[in-house]
Amino acid sequence: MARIGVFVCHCGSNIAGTVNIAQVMAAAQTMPLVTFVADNKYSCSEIGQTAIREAILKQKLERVVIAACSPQMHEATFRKTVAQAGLNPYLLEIANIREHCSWVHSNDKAAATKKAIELVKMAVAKVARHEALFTKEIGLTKKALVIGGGISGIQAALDMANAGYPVILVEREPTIGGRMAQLDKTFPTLDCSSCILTPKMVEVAQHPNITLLTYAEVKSVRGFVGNFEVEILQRARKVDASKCTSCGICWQKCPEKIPAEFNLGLGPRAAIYTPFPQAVPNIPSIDLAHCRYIKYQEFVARGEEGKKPPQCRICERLCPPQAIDWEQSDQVLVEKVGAIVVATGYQTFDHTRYGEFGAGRYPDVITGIQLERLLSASGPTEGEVVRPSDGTHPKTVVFVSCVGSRDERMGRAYCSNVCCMYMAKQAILLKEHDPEVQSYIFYIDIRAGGKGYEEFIRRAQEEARAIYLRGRISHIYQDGKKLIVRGEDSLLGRPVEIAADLVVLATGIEPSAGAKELAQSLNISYDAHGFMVEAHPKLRPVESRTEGIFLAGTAIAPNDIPGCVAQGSAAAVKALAVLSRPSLVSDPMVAIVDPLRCTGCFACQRACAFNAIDSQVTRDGKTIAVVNESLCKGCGLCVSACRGVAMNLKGFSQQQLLAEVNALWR
Amino acid sequence: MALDYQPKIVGFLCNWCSYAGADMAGTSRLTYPPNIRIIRVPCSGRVDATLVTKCFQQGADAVLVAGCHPGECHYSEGNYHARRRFTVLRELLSFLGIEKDRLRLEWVSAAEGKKFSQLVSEFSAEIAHLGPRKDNGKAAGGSL
Amino acid sequence: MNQAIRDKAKELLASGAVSCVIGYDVGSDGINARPFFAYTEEEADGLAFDQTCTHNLVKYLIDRAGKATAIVVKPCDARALTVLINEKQVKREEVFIIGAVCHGIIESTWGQKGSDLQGRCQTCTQHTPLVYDLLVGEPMAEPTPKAPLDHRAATLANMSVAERAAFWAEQFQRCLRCNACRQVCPGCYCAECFVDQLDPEWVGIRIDLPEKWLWNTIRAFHLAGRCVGCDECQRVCPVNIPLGLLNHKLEEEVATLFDFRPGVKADVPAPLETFKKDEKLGIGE
Amino acid sequence: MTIPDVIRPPLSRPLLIFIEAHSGQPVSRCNQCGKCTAGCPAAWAMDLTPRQVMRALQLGLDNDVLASSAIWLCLSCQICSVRCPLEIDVAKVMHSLRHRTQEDKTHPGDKNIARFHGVFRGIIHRYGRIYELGLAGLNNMVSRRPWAHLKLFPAMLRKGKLPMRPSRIKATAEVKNIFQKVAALEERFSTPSELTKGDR
Amino acid sequence: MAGRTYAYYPGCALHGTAREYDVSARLVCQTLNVKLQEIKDWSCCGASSAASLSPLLGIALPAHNLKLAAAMELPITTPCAMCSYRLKTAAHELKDEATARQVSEVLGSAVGPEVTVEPLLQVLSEDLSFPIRKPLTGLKVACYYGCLLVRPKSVLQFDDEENPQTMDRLITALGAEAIDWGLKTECCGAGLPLARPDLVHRLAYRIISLAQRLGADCIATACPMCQSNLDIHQKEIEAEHGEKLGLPIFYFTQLLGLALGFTPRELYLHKHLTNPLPLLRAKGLG
Repeated sequence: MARIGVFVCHCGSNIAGTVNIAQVMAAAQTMPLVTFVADNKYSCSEIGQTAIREAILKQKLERVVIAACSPQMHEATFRKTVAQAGLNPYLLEIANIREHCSWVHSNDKAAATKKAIELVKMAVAKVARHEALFTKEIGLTKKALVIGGGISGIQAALDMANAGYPVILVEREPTIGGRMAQLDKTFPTLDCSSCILTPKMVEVAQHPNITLLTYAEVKSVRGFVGNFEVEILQRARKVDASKCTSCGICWQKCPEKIPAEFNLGLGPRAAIYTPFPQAVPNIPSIDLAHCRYIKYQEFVARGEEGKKPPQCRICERLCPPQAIDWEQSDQVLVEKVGAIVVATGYQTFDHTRYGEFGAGRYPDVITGIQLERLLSASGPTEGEVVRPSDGTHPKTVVFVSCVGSRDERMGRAYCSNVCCMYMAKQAILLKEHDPEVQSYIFYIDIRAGGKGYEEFIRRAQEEARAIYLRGRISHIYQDGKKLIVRGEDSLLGRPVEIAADLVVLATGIEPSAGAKELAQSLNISYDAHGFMVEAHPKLRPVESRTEGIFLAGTAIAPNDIPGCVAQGSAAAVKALAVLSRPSLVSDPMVAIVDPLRCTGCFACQRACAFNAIDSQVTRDGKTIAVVNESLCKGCGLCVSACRGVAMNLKGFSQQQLLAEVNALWR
Repeated sequence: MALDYQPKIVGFLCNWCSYAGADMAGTSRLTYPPNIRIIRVPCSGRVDATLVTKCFQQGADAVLVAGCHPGECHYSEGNYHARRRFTVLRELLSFLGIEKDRLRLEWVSAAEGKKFSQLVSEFSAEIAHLGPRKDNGKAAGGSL
Repeated sequence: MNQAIRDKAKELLASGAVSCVIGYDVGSDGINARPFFAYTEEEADGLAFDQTCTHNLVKYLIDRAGKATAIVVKPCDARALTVLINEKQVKREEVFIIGAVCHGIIESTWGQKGSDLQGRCQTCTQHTPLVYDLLVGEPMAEPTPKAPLDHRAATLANMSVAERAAFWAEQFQRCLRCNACRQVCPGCYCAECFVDQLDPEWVGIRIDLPEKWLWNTIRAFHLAGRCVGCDECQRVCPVNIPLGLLNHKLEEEVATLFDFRPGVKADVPAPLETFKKDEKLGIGE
Repeated sequence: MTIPDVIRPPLSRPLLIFIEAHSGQPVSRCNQCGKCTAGCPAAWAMDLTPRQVMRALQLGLDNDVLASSAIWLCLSCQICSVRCPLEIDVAKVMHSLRHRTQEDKTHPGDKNIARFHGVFRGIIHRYGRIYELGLAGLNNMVSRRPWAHLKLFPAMLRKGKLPMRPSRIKATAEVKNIFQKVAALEERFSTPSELTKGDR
Repeated sequence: MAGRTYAYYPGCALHGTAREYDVSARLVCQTLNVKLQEIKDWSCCGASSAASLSPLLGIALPAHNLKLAAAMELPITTPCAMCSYRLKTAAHELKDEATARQVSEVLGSAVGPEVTVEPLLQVLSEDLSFPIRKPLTGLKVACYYGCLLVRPKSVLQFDDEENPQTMDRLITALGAEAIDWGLKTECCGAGLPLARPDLVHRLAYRIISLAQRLGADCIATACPMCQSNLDIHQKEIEAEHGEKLGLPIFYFTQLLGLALGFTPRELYLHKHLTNPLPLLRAKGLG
């Protein structure tokens, strides 16, 4: 019979402050098969681990229960500990008496102690049914996929490519660059955004290790760490990239003009276009929804009566290298990669949901990003800040913070992190553009926690003479040419009204459209807002809970450029740690078939989402199920589908779970 | 019903969402009644109907199965299977004389520590209110 | 009808298309039918079909895997056969199905022929088999569905939880753990039934109520979405536990929740082997 | 006028607890963003702005709150409630505070407005409907400003906007009965506000 | 709308300061075949005063009238925004069991929350194909809703809280132009002109002057308090601000009546303190 050792952790006072350790130890002594009980001040400390190792050797322990914090915290640590003492690492069970006990029952010590004893009892009963499990080595594809070509994705791709690994960078838009490409300057240094971004974009395009797929989307992901299979939809540009010389004649001559998304509708673009002059790649795309020839084709295809729309095809006729290719169609590419970095970025909150700010019907109420485009020398006004309504220069500008942030009514309880800083930046830039501008910044709290940030706010206040008013805006309405902005100066406790020429809404950050759907196909978790969830908010901030998939940038949470770049590099390092291994170790906690019990009904196969159940014919001619261990992810769905318990899950076997249930009543 | 009646609830929590959600409740020091005993499983879909029925046979006052929200299962589909399985099992148990409310399937994400603690508090109160099992605790009469 | 069965059986045996025809002959009391295996043309003359053919024979096919067999099935048996085919216990191509139009089975005892139809047959809506290679008898129009005859179903539904618990305690208390219900059930073909397993030991060996309760509960659950309602389990129960009540309850739930009737369609997964993403089941919402 | 003392927040905050329970509104959640006050049409006339009322409640300055004109100047226009980013129904809090002053009687309320409401209620009690000329006259008398609004009266009378006689209803007894029963119910429960969750 | 019958609850003001609202409402309803059956012996809804002093009284008074209407088995309509607000709020509060129990104790019998209450503006906007005889061409109208018609949407379920459109659409259908402006649902001071005229004057001034600056010829209202605050007090406001306003304040029913061909006198337009007749004459509508 197995000799079981039980180690009860005090975790300082985290556990011992609530749970009576002595009572737990005394109870453990009486549990079946337990031959040794000890306590530890901190089991996870080196001293604690050494004590466990020594006890295993001295007491000839064959199985170990550690009653401590959640297995999510230290199961991996303690598996190593017992392995160092010569035990199979899977002959360990953790009783979670901290997160599930002492921390949640601090108000009732007796009940907490009683519960801790039962949790240990369950763990002892379970560990008695543990079996030694052994890992296997599997191969991997030494190539990475980066989803999203904003600054985070660019950084991750460059870091991995520079480390010598091939990278596929997939971007949904026709160009990489992301949101950063839309910004004029960056805080707190006031570097020109495109001046620091463009060289990186070009480096991506020219890097021999990077395959850049723009105007493309990840459709599905299958497989597991080291061996992902990705389907990528490459949308048709209708322009042959191998012929195009980016001369620009097509987009200059295209007669169809529509509001440019890149400029948030503040200027026009053609139906064949590159989003901005420094786009990478600088190959234009034909916007199918607006191209006249495409509309003509659709009209003809519908076989409608009436006057046919013009055929146009001006771009095709004028293109010197004849790069327009109407036959080009969407293509699905299949790629194998070993690691994935998700950097899908953000979009800004739709401020038209605020009726009290005019719901979008006042032209001179604009968003922060729109002001960036007005400030930018490459923007629609070539850097001249003018009112969209009448083209005049605004003198009184009001900034409204927290539009779609810290607002539970809008379902956005969180702070968007960057708005305080970009409002200060824009106030400074406005003053630089026109010394007569007076900025008023309505804020709730000024959040300026970064390096040099607080100083930057002072610069806005002192140099740019921005007036900061503490209070949220309640109402904006048009009074002739002026916009009346009603707020409270909550420091004086009096209502404030400002007649503004321009109102800038600091719209908050939310995950890009489609991020949730992508997360679903990647099988990674996301929160209620659609931000990706980290494996651990503090200790594993750029890993998803799915092995081999890493996260960077505003896909995780609102963040500023230095934060995104750091995360891009961090995610790259984490991915490189996978790619640089000679082989991967498989998780041994997978399903297993008992061939004597299997009747070959294949309920398991019908339930399995991973195609991990194959069939095999036994020597006596029976067809039964068999588990493909490299595809099995260990969910155990097949186990519950099997009425005859022919299917079992190593590590969470029917015997183990039943032992836990039974222990509760023994 | 005695005032000190303390129901015993078995909770099967999926490792990826709900178990982590329960951890989050702990990390956030959100207290809840000590009636629940948590069993870690990889997925709510792993929870066998026999295992749950066994809990009731042994005398559990209630069973909670918690997994990732629909669409967020770490294994894509396990929670959908759990949803069907426990819908049917609940009907069967109710037909056999165990109130439907005693078997709950809930979705708790890794971030929903608060939801978990509220859930356990509510569930414990609800079961305490329901009182001991009508079949005298041990399934269908225990020592009959 | 008998002649049609015999002729076909002989033809199949003679040609070597099958090596055995499973059907019924007249039992030793000269009244009630019993299962009959015809291996030769001569034996095929003993085949008969009448309103005493209560047995569901399809379970015999599992042991004849790999050997071509013909079988006589009633409409309910045919549905059970479809379940077995879906669950890969029987290969369709190995079976020649002689489907018999059934006017209901008569409640009778040994040596004595009764006059009333069995309960399940009184509310039956499937008198013609859904699957067959040869149909014997004249197909008939199906009646509109009727509520189950066993009034206890309705009574139970209206009872309080405590009353239901008491009712079933009284029923299960009688269980002898003889497993006859399992042996006769076409859906119970596990190599080692969970109740017999020692590792894991789901059900203890004590013959007391909790163990009987667990066995009967899980037996019913394992048949959810698979049971075709042939009621053979109830017929063979030596202590008259109304197992049909449990089975029908689940049959009804599966029909309302998932719009599913077991054994009606080939090549579809049982409802508990599949799911729909957006279904609302009133749980986990 | 007394010189304001330093704030010494009390350890118990009975009014906060009462108002949160009575109005069902999480006053403690308020993070003082000021949006309520920013949109409030009457904030400029208040001694404490709506935001400050919430703050004083949070700090336990119960007397300041109950004595403030804000709770009577609130027009119940609901702008604060529908725009509050934390979804606190501020107008409901104001209502609850008004009810509170009616119960503990130590704070009679804003002399003009509370009296006006009282006169208004009296007229309904008497006639079943509002008798505007009577309301105006009575209000002037009660508020000891007999000549208030006098300039308006001639024009309004000329336009027939102020009928000389009240529009009486037959079932005045029924209306009186409602008043009586409400009063009786309020008597029965020591704190009338617990009768209903408060008015929106 | 057309052909339907409503239990009509005019409210106290329509028997007093707002006679012209009652008269014009009845005239247009008759023309548009909306049948109004006045609730017999209706009593005051308590306005904000009853609710301010006693929450239970604030529900019981309107609930009494809901009961009267329920007996008629008709949906209620009322021109007055305050009355519709109080009636709808009471019906909403009656969904709460405890409240319903107390109210039924007060009233002697139960009142269900299921009585529907529709402000007259809603009733008359259901079908905008009016038989117009005199289009209000050239008239620029600022539609002013006030607070009680739209807030809170969770209870009233009527129109957008910030930028309602119901009256704008109705006014546009009459051939007039409805201006876009930002104070449609700003509060005018409600029932406080007697208690705090200073406050009401200031709020009313903001509203009237903005409408005028944005080019409105007049303001249309759907509430007797809004109308009287903006109209009756306009002279005093002018005096206080030393500024001539002279902006006529109509009930929307009066503008509808004009378009349907009624004369200003039939619509009691002479009852207004800010004389609208010069404007109507200037626009060829008088």
